[in-house]
Amino acid sequence: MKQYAYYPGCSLESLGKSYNSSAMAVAGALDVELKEIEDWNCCGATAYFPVDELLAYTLTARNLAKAEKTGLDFVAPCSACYKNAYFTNSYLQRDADLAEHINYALEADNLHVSGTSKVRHLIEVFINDVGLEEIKNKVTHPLKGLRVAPYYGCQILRPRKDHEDVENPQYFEGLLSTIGAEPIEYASKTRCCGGSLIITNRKAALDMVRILLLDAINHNADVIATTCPMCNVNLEVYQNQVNREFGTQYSIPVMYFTQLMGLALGIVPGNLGIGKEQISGASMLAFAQNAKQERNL
Amino acid sequence: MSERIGVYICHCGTNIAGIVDVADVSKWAGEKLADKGVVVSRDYKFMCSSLGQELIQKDIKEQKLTRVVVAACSPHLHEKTFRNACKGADLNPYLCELVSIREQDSWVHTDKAAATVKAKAIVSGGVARVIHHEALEPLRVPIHPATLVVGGGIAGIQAALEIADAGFRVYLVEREPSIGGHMAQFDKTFPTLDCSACILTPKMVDVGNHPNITLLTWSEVQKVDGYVGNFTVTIKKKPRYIKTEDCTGCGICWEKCPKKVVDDIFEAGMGKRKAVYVPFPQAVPKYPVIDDVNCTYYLKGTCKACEKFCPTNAIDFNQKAEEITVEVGNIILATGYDLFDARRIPHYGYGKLANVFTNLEFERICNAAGPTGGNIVLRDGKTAPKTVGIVHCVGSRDKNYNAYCSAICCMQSLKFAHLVRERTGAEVYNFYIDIRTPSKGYEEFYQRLLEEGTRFVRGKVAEVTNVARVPEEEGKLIIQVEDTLIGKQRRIPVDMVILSSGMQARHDSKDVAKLFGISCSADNWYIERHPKLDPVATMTDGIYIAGCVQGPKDIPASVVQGAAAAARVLGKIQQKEIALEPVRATINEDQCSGCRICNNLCPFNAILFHEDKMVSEVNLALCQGCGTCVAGCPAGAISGTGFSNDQILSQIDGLLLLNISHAAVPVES
Amino acid sequence: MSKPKFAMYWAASCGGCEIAVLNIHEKILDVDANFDVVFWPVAMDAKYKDVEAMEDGSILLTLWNGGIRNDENEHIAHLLRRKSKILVAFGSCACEGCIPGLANFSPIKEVVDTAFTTITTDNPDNLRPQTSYAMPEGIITIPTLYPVLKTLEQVVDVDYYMPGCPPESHQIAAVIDLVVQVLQGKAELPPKGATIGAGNSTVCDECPRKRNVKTIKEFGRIQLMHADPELCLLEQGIPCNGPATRSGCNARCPTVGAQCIGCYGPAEGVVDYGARLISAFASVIDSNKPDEIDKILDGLVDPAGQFYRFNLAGSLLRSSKSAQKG
Amino acid sequence: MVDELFFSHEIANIMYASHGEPITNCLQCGTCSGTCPAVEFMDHTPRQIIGMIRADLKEEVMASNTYWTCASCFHCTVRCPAEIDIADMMYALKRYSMWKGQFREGLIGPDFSEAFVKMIVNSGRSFEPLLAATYLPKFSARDIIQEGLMATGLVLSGKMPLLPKKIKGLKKFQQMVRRIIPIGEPS
Amino acid sequence: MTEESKPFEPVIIGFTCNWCSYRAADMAGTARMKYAPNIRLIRLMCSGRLDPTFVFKAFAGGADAVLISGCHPGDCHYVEQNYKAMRRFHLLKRVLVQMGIEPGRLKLLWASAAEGAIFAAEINKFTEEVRALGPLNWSQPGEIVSTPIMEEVTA
Repeated sequence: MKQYAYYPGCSLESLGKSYNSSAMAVAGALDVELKEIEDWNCCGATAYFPVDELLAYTLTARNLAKAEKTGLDFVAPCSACYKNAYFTNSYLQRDADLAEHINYALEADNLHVSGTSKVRHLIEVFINDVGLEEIKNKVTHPLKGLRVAPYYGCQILRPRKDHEDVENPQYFEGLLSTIGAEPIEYASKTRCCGGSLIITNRKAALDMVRILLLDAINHNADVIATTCPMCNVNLEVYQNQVNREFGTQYSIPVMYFTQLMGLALGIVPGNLGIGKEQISGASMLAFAQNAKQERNL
Repeated sequence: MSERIGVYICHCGTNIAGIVDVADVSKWAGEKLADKGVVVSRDYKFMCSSLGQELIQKDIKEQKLTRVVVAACSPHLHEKTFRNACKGADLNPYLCELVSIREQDSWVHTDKAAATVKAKAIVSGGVARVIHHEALEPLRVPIHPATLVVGGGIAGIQAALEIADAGFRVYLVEREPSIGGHMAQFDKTFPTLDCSACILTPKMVDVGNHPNITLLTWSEVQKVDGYVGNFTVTIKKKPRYIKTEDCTGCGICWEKCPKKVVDDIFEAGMGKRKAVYVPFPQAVPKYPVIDDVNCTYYLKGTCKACEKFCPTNAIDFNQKAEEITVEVGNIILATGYDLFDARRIPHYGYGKLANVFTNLEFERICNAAGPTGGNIVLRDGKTAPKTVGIVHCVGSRDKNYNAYCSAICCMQSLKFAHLVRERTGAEVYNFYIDIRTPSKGYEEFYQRLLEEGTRFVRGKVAEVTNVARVPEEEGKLIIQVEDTLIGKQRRIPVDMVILSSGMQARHDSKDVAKLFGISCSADNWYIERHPKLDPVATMTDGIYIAGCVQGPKDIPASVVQGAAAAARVLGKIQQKEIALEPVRATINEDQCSGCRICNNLCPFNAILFHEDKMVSEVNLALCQGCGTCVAGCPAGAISGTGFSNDQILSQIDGLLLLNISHAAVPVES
Repeated sequence: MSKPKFAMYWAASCGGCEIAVLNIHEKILDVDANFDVVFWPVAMDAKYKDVEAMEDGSILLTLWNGGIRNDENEHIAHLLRRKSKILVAFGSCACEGCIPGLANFSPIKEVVDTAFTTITTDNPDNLRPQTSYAMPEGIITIPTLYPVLKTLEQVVDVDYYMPGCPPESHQIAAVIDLVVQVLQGKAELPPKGATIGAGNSTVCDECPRKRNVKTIKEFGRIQLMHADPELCLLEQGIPCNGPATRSGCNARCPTVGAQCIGCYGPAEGVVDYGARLISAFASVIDSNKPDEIDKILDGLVDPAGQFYRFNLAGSLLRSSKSAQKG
Repeated sequence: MVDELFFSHEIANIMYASHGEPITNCLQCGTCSGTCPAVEFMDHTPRQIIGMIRADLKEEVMASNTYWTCASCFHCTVRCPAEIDIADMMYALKRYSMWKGQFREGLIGPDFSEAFVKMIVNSGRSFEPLLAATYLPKFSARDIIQEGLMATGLVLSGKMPLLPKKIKGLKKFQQMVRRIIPIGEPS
Repeated sequence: MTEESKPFEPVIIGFTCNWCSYRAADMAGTARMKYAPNIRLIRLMCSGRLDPTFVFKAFAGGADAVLISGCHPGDCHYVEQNYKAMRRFHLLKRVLVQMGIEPGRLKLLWASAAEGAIFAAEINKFTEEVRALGPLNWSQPGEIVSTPIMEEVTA
């Protein structure tokens, strides 16, 4: 049983509840234990840096410090949290001066951070640690013929040149084919959804959402799969507003990759938080069902 | 016997005297270093001037000097000058030491007191060192009159012809089946727009027919031994499976060959060739090559169509690779460049979006002999584009890929723009960061393009996409870019995109550099001896570079370098023999215990071990004088002329002003 | 006519040199036959004042073994220099400091403390020797230790050097033969400052082991590995000082399967013994990657000790910083 | 004596932990602005902002909405041929303008950030509804209704909790924060 | 200026190779870049000529620090000899530490002929680092090693 220091992040307690439940369910099904970091705090998304950089790093560092204690990898399901943690961690390793400042502050909470724990995104844990082979073996309801637009979003990838191809990654596609779905190739998969602007610059954000929906729909996707609660909310909840703003009639379901995995693994929709979405993912269930029938025949 | 040393401090106008108190230094040397053997110490405005040199020569004669120390500029500038001065006064030139108090002192320091002290230290170091100098004679080695030219592109061709015409043997080695290089693939050449083939082919033919040129195509250099004037080069001739002595190049074999193969090399993947082929009709030599990776006979064991139809039985399926060795005195490397792989920039869509082309692909499209017979059409092979976008600086001037400017892309892109307009009348957009047209007639060409109405958008293209946001973008390639001159992001729909991929060093340039013992820059271009004053020589005597192997450049520049390298080589050949710095290592046989530590310290294989006597020995001809073995010998049995332990250890003492009596130090107040 | 005078003195050293001299068996008789032994504390009773009473330069040959550790050593060194025509630095201690010289790694206090406090010493009251002590009979003194040990040539002018810890008996015999022949006018003395009783090359010259071009992937300790009995030890990663150590011992240690530890000191003309080994060993390390190189070097425990076991006092640096501070 | 700092230096100074190249390396090639997904909502393109900073046009930069329109997606940073961390620079500009208290009227960003941080400092966690107070006033009536409808939708679907959470070790947490900046005194 | 207030001026011996680092120094000169006057250069043909003896000699002779410089790895004029210098440097450093000489007093610097600016900057950096370490004055009890050279002109 693989164990990880799990950092859900604030959104997974509110807007991203279904992400959290589906993540937990899927992890369980794959013998992955996500041990929630005790008494974690908000990582600050993108709203701290404008105020104080050092504070921003420190807040993330507090969570990292707690993870380091456990000696487990730090795993975040939210791309924004993940990016903050990833940067903070790598800067901690490179910049002794920064580390010193941060640790001075952390002393107040009897904590110390050294940047030793690995920071990882949930999807990458499933793909690399569990492995596609293993997942394939556990799939009971392959989502045959379901055309999924894998939406990476920006925060999960950037700006790490040392890592996988940031302009044209492929691992999400790999995961989707593993669960029997049909990933579509579309250019906007790493384009920003405007999550951080949705409050502060509504117009801009809606336009960015529009372009993503348009690209996905032009490639006749049945559903958009996301790896981040921010993206998910932006793409789903704001579809109406996009339609009103630009006179479009978009209505495409948006699901967390964990929800699709869950279905393929035969987990009951309820445990995946399916049914709570604004744009019904019922069609997904249908696919899972068909798959099941086919098997039974 | 103690030496009689003359010390000469140069003012170099105010260059040195402005910071260093030269008078004080020379006075100090005269007093404090007297016990080291200093008998004269002078300072003078310009030591390197004829008067300055005469001053030294006079002292050598009258004061019976046995050693000379000049404190002036860097040895790299005037060491020879002062050595010759000594020689002129019948003092062995190697008994002179030039120490730098300009580059290493007055030019880099501001504190006069400190600079003066440092000058004293440097002089005292020089004095301490020069005592241990020995009279040396430069090594003289004969130069073999033949030359090896590696690479049959335009630079190599030019170099080969120059030398051959002067009446000396040239071995021209080319990796591909034919010479011609990249230039043979081009259609027109900027800015004059004359046809590339028309000007190149005659030169290729000359090479093919030249009595002094031994042409070795489909061959690669395996090994290089020896040193300037006396290289022994091992060359591997890959099997052509053609008896070249019988082949007439009639072409029946490739007519009859049933196997079509995509030509990635010459046609840049745009066209096909047969399994037995000549890369292009004007190929030199005219003999084809059988491509044993794709030939049906080698795959299935049957076919041999070529053999059946060959009128002169020139096909030989059993031919094997052979190795030949040649003796040459000098080597010219003209191995050219590789094209930057546009796939590395996924957001430019090359390889994913059909109608995104590379510059080399486009050259082939334009070429009347090319896959489309010179019709500028889209990937489908028929549709002519109505709008074309040309993207500059692809992979160039970009720290994510190649930080340098590829020099030719601007003019090449302008050329493309002109050809497109001329032949299709299409709308053409050039997307550039800066237009660079520095050579003769280039700026005029740019003006001409502006007059022709080509559109120029200043901005590095952000991405090429097919995601349409508005109806007019449907089915087009959209080029997204900031038009920096108006400060707006623009999305420009086009039918065809041409990527001006930059040049980069050959993928194997590092290995080749190692093979020939020269050095590469960080970008793997070969380093010239001096960027301005010695652009075609390398740090390794007898090895020269020409063309793009030294860095991105256009055809005229490559030709110039080819000719320049040839001139340098001819100069060397005329000298018949060359003098080498007598900085060499020698092993004292009595002290050598044959422990063999030194044996693999020498990259030039100059150290040989005699099993019988159980001692190692240095081959003076191969030794380059780096001194690594001298420093490495545990028994201290290896000594190095010019940089002996005594010389350096004494110089350290000198620099640290050791054993200089306190009392006598002049106290100024 | 009276026989030429011979002296031998034992300064800071273990006494092995004295034994080595006796080890030349019947040759010792030649000494007696040809020399009048005037001063040899270990062999006969003699007093400093007797020596002081002698005429300057009246002793023909003095073999001095041991380094200069205290003021008594130095005093006698000057005394014997004055009285002797030929002063020979005899054995590694006198030539280059040898094992006593290893104390130059540590402050003198540390050295004394180690000597008087560690468990091997029974010193319940934790006493320290006093250089002078008043007793009813009067004040008694013992020599004062110097902060660092010096070699003989660092305090007086030396005529010849005879390396080895101790010098090989056959070499001693050879030297005695030579001197005797000189006395009989049958031979010439070597030039002043020469090293006698040893070869010009290094141990490898006399070592029977097979050797190839060297590359070292890993250093190991001989006791922890099964060394090939035929092959050069260094090639097997065993830090053998042979390549840098003066020949003359018939490669005693490598021949019997132990690595050379360098008692014969540097070869002819070498300025710093350790530097030669540092340079040689490092040069043949088989890596160009800094971290990999460091990993390989980790196999060399205590490099300074490895390279300067016999030569520290005679090296360019002579002693560690802490030792100089005293 | 200390030379008076140029604006460009000030910005460089507050890009504390950024490991990108300094903006003096900018080629003005426009890759950033060609890439930026929000550029059409900016007064000046990112490239222009860099140019303006280098020209020390402080007032103009402060008055621009560009950096408040940055979505922090870092695509510019990824593509910049001069390896300048442009997204980080945008953060730096935000900080600078917050610090100087000079930014364009009617922007939501500054208040939002401030409020966000206050909230975190007070509870250790973020909680959307609380934030609404900071930006709704700046919304048009139409937007406010929108927002209301959406919020209720979210609450009904159980996606949005009604009460904020607090972390347990809040005291120490706040001490920690105060060791860095004296803002957001616990209420 | 009184003795006390006078800052410690380290003496640094620098070894350069003929092809890269010495030319870098030349370039720093021709470009009139300024750096600390504390370093005194010795030109070797190659960093591979660097014999540890030279380094010991310099320290024993009163140098406060030693700089070893050569071509960048892979750019050696003699193909690969600078790697040998690197290997020696690593072992030498270990020995110096055992002798009580701070590792900061020995520096290995790669500089190409084009890197005059880097060369100058590194020398300044090194000089300051050594200044911070203070004088080494490596002397055997009872013997004067180095002449106090600053006095000569300033006294």
